[in-house]
Amino acid sequence: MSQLVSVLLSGVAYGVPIFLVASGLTLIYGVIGVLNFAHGAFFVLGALLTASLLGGATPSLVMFILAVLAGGLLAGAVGLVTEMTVVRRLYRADHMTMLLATYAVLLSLEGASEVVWGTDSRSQRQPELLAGDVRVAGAAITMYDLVLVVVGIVVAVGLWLLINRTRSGRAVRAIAQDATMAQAIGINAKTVLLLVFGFGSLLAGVAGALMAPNVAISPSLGNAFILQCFAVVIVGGLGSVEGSLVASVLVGIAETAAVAYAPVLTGFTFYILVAVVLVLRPQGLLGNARVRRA
Amino acid sequence: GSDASGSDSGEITLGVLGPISGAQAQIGQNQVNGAEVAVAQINAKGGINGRSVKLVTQDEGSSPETAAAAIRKLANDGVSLQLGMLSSANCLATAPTLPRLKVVMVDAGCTNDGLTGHDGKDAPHPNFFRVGNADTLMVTSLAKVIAQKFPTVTDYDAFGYNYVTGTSQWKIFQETVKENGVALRTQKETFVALGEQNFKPYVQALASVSGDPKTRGLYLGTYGAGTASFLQQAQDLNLASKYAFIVQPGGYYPVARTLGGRAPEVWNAYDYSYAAFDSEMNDAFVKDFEAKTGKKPVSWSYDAYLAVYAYKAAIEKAGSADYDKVLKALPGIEFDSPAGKLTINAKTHQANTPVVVTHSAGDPNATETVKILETQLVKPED
Amino acid sequence: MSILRLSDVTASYGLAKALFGVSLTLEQGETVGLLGRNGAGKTTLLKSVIAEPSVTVAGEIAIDDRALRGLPTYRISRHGVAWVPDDRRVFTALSVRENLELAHTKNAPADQLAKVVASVPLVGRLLSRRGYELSGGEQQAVSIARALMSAPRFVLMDEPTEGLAPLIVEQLQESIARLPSEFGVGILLAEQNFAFVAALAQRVAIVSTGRVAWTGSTSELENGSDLIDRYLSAGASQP
Amino acid sequence: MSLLALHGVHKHYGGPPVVQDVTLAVEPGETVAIIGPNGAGKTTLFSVMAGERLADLGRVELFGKDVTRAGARRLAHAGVARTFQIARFFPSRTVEENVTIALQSTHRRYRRFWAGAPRPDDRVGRAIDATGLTDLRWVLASALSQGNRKNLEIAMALVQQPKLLLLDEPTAGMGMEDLPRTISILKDLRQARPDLAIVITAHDMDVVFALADRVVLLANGRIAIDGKPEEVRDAPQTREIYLGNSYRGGSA
Amino acid sequence: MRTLKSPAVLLAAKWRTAARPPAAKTPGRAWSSLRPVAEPIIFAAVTSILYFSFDQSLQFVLMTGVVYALLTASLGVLLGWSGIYTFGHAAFFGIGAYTAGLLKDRDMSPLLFLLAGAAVAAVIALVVGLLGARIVAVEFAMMTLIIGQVVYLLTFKIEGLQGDNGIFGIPSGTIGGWDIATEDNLWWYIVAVVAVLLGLLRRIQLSPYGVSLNAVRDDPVKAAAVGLPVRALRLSAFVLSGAVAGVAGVLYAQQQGIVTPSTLSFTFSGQIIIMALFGGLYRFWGAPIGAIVFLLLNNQIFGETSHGTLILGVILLFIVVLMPGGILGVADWIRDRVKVVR
Ligand SMILES: Nc1ncnc2c1ncn2[C@@H]1O[C@H](COP(=O)(O)OP(=O)(O)OP(=O)(O)O)[C@@H](O)[C@H]1O
Ligand SMILES: Nc1ncnc2c1ncn2[C@@H]1O[C@H](COP(=O)(O)OP(=O)(O)OP(=O)(O)O)[C@@H](O)[C@H]1O
Ligand SMILES: [Mg+2]
Ligand SMILES: [Mg+2]
Repeated sequence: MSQLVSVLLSGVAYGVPIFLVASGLTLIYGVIGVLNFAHGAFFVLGALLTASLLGGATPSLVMFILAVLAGGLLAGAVGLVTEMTVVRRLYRADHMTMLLATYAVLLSLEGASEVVWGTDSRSQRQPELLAGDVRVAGAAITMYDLVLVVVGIVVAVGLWLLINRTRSGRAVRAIAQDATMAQAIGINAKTVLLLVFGFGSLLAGVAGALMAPNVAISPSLGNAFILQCFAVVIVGGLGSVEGSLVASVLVGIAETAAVAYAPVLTGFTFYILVAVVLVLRPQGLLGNARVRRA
Repeated sequence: GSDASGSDSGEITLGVLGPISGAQAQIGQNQVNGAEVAVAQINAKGGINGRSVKLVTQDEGSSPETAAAAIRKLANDGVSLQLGMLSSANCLATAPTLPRLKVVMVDAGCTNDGLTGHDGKDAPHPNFFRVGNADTLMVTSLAKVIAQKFPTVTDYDAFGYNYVTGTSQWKIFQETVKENGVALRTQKETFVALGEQNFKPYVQALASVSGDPKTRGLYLGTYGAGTASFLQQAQDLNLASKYAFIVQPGGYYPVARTLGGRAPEVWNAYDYSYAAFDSEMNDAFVKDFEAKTGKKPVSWSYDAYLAVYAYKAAIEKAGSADYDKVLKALPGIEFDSPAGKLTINAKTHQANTPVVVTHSAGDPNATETVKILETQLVKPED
Repeated sequence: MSILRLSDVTASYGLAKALFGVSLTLEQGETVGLLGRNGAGKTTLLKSVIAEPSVTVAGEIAIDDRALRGLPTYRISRHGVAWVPDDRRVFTALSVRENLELAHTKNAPADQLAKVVASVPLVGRLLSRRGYELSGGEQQAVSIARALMSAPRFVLMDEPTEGLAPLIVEQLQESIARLPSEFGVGILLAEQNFAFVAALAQRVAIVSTGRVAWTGSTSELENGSDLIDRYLSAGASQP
Repeated sequence: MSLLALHGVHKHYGGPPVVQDVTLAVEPGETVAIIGPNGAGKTTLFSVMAGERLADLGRVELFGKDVTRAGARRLAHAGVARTFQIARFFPSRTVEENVTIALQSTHRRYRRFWAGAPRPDDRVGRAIDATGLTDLRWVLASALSQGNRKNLEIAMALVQQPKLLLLDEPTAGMGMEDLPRTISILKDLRQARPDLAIVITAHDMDVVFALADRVVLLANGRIAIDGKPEEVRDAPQTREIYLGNSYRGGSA
Repeated sequence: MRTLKSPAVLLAAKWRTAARPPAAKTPGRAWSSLRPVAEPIIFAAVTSILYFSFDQSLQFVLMTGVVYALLTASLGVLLGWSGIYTFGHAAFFGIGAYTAGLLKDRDMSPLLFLLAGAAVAAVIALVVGLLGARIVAVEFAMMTLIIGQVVYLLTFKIEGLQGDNGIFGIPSGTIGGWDIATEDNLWWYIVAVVAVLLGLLRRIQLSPYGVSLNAVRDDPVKAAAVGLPVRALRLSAFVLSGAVAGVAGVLYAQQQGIVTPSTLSFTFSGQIIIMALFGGLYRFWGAPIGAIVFLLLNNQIFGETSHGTLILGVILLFIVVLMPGGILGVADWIRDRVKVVR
């Protein structure tokens, strides 16, 4: 029983941060349909800036929050510039061209961070308040993971409300489908797309900043996460924030369950899960095939 | 042609290869810096046979194909004396082509056993030499020391990246520990995909195992950023306290430096620790390296440094920097190193440098925030 | 009273020209029919006004002497121009109500939705449907209703009756007929349904191979039967 | 034996059925027009008849053979050609190539990966000429105007020499030039191929009366009336739910 | 919906013929049957001229580039002709290469190696294609990515594949006494195989079958309605592409003498896409040209500088933004302008 609790708990602790990292991607890909390869670079940017601002030392909670925000803002700002200089020109091109463009952005940002921060990895410590672990039903979970889970859920709910319950959310969905028609009913598609891209990048930056205390931070860190992010967004279903969240948690639980019950499968559960979901439900867990067909 | 280093006068050019871009760039940069320090020292003392030495750098890249192109590029530019390289796959791919390209390689990074004459066999590649240690030697040395120091630790968990060198090292480690009289039992064994950075479930699984910390050891088969990430994620669950020790083959020092004073105590084995050698040459190496980069040298800098000195000895002996003369001179050559005189075995093409088993831990107040608690040299018994 | 004026408008798709120097005016409160053979350039003309991105436009397009050309589509829309495209373009991911509400701008009265639903046939019972659930004709109705949500000054209608059942066309005709008088809307009505145009438009412009070949009042067209032969039916050879 | 027979066909899209209990037979040589208000289920019924969507309940027979689960491709090979309400075609190919593909796809030539580039033959040229696309032959299909897209679709259907032709509002958006021509193409076709059956929907009663031997009024997914064109036209129900007052007997 | 925007839309935006008077015959029909022969010959000739004017190192890069040209051409079958998205193309290349690796001790003709690689890759492509028969668009790409990653991870799990060290010592062999191990002979062997296969692919692309693939790409629903077997066409394209990628993999193994897991990593899959796009995906020769140019460029950038990533990224950015149709897209653009001027 306690093992089951532990599996579920650490599954969630593993999965939700993936969602957090993928959240910006969910927004940008799921909602405006741009497969953003550069997402990993925005993520890393957030982590690098936070770590270099705090210099690796144990910060106070306030300092930490400020640094996280700064990381998010930097990524967001770079995202805005990227949209204005590159992405904007290619909305009318196809998926693959956009992929190439964002890949180029990824390389450029990774290269630029190498120039600015060097290739050495660095580490960052969370505030003392958030250190240590807590016990839930006999299973241990680190305090910081708990914080990430909470933040992840808040982001998920917030994004869901934003997309489904606000006028701008509707505008974004309309633009995603048909930008010209959206403009023809008075929506400033250009600005909305800019803001969405910027906000998605900001989310990536914040996620990177929040993940900083968990990993060794170097310009190539993004590679370790990008695959899972893509998978989570697509397996969750196009445009579905809640789908991404569910997919992330499933990924987490599958892997922790494998560690506990089927060690041969460790490292493979993720792939198995994705393949099974896609074969059984090609449109993704909560995706809507009919929306896509139109 | 091989004119640049071939003639008997003028500058001698050595080529250094390493992954100077991409995920491994940090290591490649260390190699280049090590070689550059050696070259600067040699030139300051009047060069080799009165000729000054020049170093050209080439990016090894991340695949055999880029490495092959890089070696050819240098060869084209007339640089037939090359050193460096990091990835064993790249070395394995290119070593057979060296004679055709008229290139000599003194490897300072690839650790695959099969690259030089293993177990007293003949060298498989006539133009390939190595001044760093091979995998097996490092792990067996580490295992011996650990078995001696901790005879009562019998229950091992292993965690690491899933790659051939990594998993075979873990096998050798277990065998050697057993050979040294410890009844080793393997408990949890997890090997994850290379490059993974998110280790939460595995850390959590390790942390949930109960047992007497005095009898438990953790074998860590990750490297680079992976090790740093693992240790960071392990920290809040206090994983280190569940084990008598953590042991890791490979270079821990740069990782510990990354962790900025919070690195747990780890036993590791590699070619070098700046604190392990008490020699004039080592002092000079450390001093010059620090002056150049602001950091202490690490194993990869050391190996590349050795490679340059091996070339120096060979060229001096050959009296020429010509490709064929140097190639003839290298087998059996004896050269100076911070560890004393080393020899490239004529038969195996391997120069074994003492394995440095280091026990170190993070300490915010120590040099570079890493405190070297203990080092032990294991001399190769060749 | 505003006026939408096109003078010497040339439009092309990439390198291919589709309009050659078209001039046309439309006053608020007026309905002008656009007739022409398939492929004549009616759609292109409407697209030029709304700055649809696939067409490149040269020449002058202005509302009350304020130039529209060069403005992005959304600005043109905010100047009071609405568009019913020939391919409907209902937002499938949104419900019909959301489709309509999204087009509701500040300029329009708060109860615009109710007004539009009351006047455009069919949409009333579709409000809770999702865009992808609509039949062809239902999409057409939603597209028309959506264009009216912003209380526009000018509406560009591209074959609004296409795909609608006769009863609905009849009702639509009534509601469009009310637009100019009750709401002062100017309508540019591209149609193949001659009767529909004849019933609604005061003036007619005939487009033929990218040019406005003839303009005049509806009655003139109905009487001048050779016009129809020349420009609309298969009768005579093309100019 | 009927050419096409539907028995108790139901179809829904997750909600309530939009086609309910439709039983309908089409004989060789017959032209049946399906009319009905917007959203009555005409297009849905078409997609069931063409195999694009499979019926939830009921049976579809072609020449007496059960084809309920056959799918679009097999039906096409069995001689069913259809057009879509919103024209569909291959936008990256020219008009001629579109028609050539339609011709070859049922002739199994598409499998010939060793053969040279597909060559349009006379049939392609005839179909293009018949639909008035001669001048636009080398134009990319994506560049066609709305009306010409319809023409292209008809050309693609014609060239397949079908036994059953399903036309979903083929004339919507066609002007005074194209509409009469389309009607006469279809009339000629029937003359030339007396076994051909056509099922057509149109909201334009002129088209319906010009072509149909039989008219079916569909309302809320059910067949309300099935009879001679005049019968259906004059039925009060038709006028009430579909025609309204505007239509004053086009044939008069 | 943007996510469904097919390559066709891109083509349409760049439409070639205005409503200009009809030509009497389709332009260049006679030429089109010669293309599958003439074009590969030109390809082989041009690359050979380059080869013999290059230094050793560039020769090596060019040789790899020609192998990649075949690989990217096989990707073109999917992305370009059929509108099938894939992120896992490296897997088939790697499978071909590993097939050669596992057979390295067999004493057989290099051509048999090619056949074996093609066969194994084709069979696996068939299995993957069947598994993903219902999946389309980016979801299919995701599935190929996942399969690719699994194959990649298996090289570490399966003992005989020797993990990160890879299988080395793969011979190039002799064909009828002609030793292809020397560099120049290896060049002739590789360029001949690649040119022949490119010619074959070109022929297939221009065939009725190739045109049918375009139809499926443009509108699968309409394609089914006119009687095309949409799934079978997709599947066959996937198998064809996999088999050709497998051959490219064998060539690679023969050229490099080693095969490592990096040949089937997803980063490499990404790179293949980049190379193909770089040349222009929607023209047959775009992908192969892209591969060669990209590799040469890449080699020039990643040399002594440690800012290679940055420079490459910026160059790519300029290329995408200024010429989204790739190298051949620019060629088209220029040709169109010239035509108008005339
Ligand atoms: N996207 C496009 N690219 C290139 N040419 C186009 C494009 N769309 C239309 N054309 C061409 O422009 C001309 C005018 O087309 P337009 O759509 O304006 O005609 P229309 O009068 O609306 O016809 P219809 O009544 O059939 O809708 C035609 O010759 C058409 O082929
Ligand atoms: N994909 C779909 N998902 C859900 N509902 C649908 C879908 N397509 C159509 N419907 C609904 O099914 C009903 C029948 O639609 P259908 O398209 O068959 O009507 P129709 O008779 O062809 O109408 P029209 O004359 O407007 O073309 C309509 O109420 C429509 O809203
Ligand atoms: Mg039109
Ligand atoms: Mg319909």
